[in-house]
Amino acid sequence: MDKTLPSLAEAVAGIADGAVVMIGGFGGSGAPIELIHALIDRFLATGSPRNLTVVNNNAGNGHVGLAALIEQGMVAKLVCSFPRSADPRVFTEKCLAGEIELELVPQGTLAERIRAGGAGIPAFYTPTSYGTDLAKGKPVEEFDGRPYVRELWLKADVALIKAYKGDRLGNLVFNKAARNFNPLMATAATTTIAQVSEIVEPGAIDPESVVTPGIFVQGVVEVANPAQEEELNRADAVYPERAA
Amino acid sequence: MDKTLPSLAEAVAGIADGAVVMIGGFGGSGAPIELIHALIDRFLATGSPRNLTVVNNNAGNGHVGLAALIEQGMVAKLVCSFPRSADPRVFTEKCLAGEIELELVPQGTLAERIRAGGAGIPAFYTPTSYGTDLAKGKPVEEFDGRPYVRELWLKADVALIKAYKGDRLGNLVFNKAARNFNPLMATAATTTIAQVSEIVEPGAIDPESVVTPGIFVQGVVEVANPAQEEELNRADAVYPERAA
Amino acid sequence: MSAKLSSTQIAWRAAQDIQDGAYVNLGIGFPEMVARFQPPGREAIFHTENGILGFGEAPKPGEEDWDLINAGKKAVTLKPGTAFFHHADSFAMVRGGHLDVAILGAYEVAETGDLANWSTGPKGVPAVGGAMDLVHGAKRVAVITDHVTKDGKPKLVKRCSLPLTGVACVTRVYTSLAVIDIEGGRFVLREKLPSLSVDDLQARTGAELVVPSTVADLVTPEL
Amino acid sequence: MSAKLSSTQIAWRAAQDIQDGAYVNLGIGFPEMVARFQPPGREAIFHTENGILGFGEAPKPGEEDWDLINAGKKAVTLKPGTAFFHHADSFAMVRGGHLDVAILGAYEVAETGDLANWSTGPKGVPAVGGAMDLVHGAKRVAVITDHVTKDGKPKLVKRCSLPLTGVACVTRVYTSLAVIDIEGGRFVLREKLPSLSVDDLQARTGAELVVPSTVADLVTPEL
Repeated sequence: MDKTLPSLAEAVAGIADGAVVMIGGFGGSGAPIELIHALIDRFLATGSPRNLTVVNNNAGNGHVGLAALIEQGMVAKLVCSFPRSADPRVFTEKCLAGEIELELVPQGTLAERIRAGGAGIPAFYTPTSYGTDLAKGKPVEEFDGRPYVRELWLKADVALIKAYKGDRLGNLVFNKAARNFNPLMATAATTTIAQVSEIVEPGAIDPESVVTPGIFVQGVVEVANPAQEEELNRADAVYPERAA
Repeated sequence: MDKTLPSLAEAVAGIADGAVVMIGGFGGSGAPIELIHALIDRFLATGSPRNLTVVNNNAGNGHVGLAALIEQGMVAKLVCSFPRSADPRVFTEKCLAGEIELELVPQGTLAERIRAGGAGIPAFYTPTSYGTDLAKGKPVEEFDGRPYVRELWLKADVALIKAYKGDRLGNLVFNKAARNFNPLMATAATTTIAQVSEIVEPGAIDPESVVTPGIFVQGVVEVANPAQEEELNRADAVYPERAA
Repeated sequence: MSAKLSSTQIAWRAAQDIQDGAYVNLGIGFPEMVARFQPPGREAIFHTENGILGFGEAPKPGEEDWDLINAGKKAVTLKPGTAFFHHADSFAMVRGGHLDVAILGAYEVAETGDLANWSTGPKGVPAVGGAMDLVHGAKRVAVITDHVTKDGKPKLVKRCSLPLTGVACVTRVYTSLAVIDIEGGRFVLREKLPSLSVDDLQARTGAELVVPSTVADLVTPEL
Repeated sequence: MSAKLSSTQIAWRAAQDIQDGAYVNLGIGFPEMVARFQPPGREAIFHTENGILGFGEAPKPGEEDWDLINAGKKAVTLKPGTAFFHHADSFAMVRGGHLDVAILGAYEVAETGDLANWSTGPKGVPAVGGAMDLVHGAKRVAVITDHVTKDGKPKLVKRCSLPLTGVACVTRVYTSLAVIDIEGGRFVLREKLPSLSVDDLQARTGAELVVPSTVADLVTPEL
């Protein structure tokens, strides 16, 4: 069994128009910038994929990564908790212009809905958002005398995630707080593609320390020195680079 | 902050009559034998605690550990998935005699109910047990055209768990498949007591590899060479030892 | 007519359908035997619900590590690329549909795909373990079983008489006499022992067999 | 009468109530400042919802690791005994009631304990983050805030006019003028600036203050 993929282009080749795509990361930490940029390259070359529903905690920052994906007009709907950043203009303008739909989900509910999607739990109850605008239209029930809101699972066609090391079986470990949504999204997508800084031999990752077991991963592609969104933004980077 | 406890006796001193006690382990692997035996010692010395509700995957094996706890008559109710073992006679006899109540829960539902208890999720839906005797009386609802059963969270007053290493902040790692229910139970109890083979300094456990973060643990007690249930049973051990 | 596959041979037959790279859970007891017959060149990855993915064979006697066991509480060994995880993550793999195949034993299987394999009735102490999760967990849920009970009664039936493990969950049954798919609430015969007529097989089966124009021979392997 | 605590001083006051060994989540922005004022001899453990327990102070400029950030996306450092975990485990800590204290900012707090701190209305793009989880997550949910808005309007009100973050969730409010508990759906005054009369404080508060026989002086620390 070998889940390694030879290139970023091949890694994103199977994503269809209209797909639901989960993208890992919390702000820039754990964001699979190179996979996102490969998806943009494919779109610029072929016109596909478009009309995507993207699930991410945020809505991009500056003009790279998720913000660049949105800027290209590839995203029809965004499911997120916090569409703000140092420079959220790309999303903000499209959102206010009605060019992109926003489903705002409390962060813990977003995480739990994704976990539920991966764990075969179609619905669960949470105290979060009870009595607020974000609970409107959702069933409410009391347990042990407290009211709870029912939330539904969230699943995806594809998850694009970033890990630190991975083996050819798809076992993954992450780097510090870059873990965040990545392991959850890996469980909730039909196809999970992980970019990793280093592909290692099976057994090189201590089985006690595996965070994402290979069963949740369909493809692994090596990106040896991944870009960090914060550093790209400090350098005013734009993707794709624009002619001067 | 120092969560280390000086003795097993002190570790189990706070468990009250009628308490709900989660006990980690899957069969013998990960079973906190020494904590259970300390609880028996306290009962033999003081008559307390009794009338316990115990949550464990199994129902004990032979005459040590959980089986010994049951044999002493300390357990009024057992919540478990699989009350069978190489030698389940202690539980079987009490169960058939009506001296102990059994709540049988499918193993995955048991794990998820405990996780839900720890995660503040009072109820969730699962496909497991739909259409079977174990779903009787439980609400059923369809999601995406499939029927699911609603299950409730499971919480405890105390969790007695076994880990491999722990630090004074309560961070824990486990040994191989002895992990099983232990990390879940740690999250679902008001007070979690972990016996560990070795207490190490904070920082000695790689923060990437911590399985149970210290927030879920209230006490850590060192048991340097813990007994393994299978080996005790192969030696026909009985707890407490009986006069010849 | 008395020819039939042994348990070992049934396990061998079931193993032939497991693809390279498949994630597989084998129920405790008889189904564990399937792991011994992986066809050469194929590498399945075995999951055990107590928290291991990618374990290997049994250790030599005396070399057991009782913290390294399978769901049947038998000692196993590690292979490179193993991962450990807790019970909730383990059943997320099961319930979330991440396994390719689960292979279970059976008391009865109904033509509806219903399975009874956890309780023989109200006597004794009931025990369910992970069976009710596994029947909803895999993309393909298969059963391996003798075709009839020790008393010669059909185990493949119209409706289960014993307490159910799951509803409409089984998709293929490997028996001592045949390989049968469950499709649209019917038993569809795929393979049978060549020595056995369809009528004889039907006589040992508790619900109607749909017999397609092509029924392959069930191979009796030399093991 | 124009005397009031600065934001820094409010943060200092809130920090005095955090016990040794407490698990604490500080909301992004102003509440993050509370971490700077842990009383000597006390060691609180800080949780950030993006998956760190036990992080330390900000690194020196130029030494940031952008994979090691807090919920406000500011770089932090590690302390011995840190643990990393994913977002579902992180919010299990929050929602499961494992935090001792959460300290949040506010637009409005009602005498009922309702909090509004995520949306100023239908204009612009809404963003909620983890606020709605945190208000249900901790054994004690406290707010730090100026006592009135920039326009001088009360932020402590009878009923919130802005979209709610949570219902009946806040138990204590640290303001620039007072410390107020919420008990039984009432604002109960615990401390106030000595220079301020109860009537003056009431005039700046949008709901009735219950005034017990003992009201302590709110200390103005020199920082």
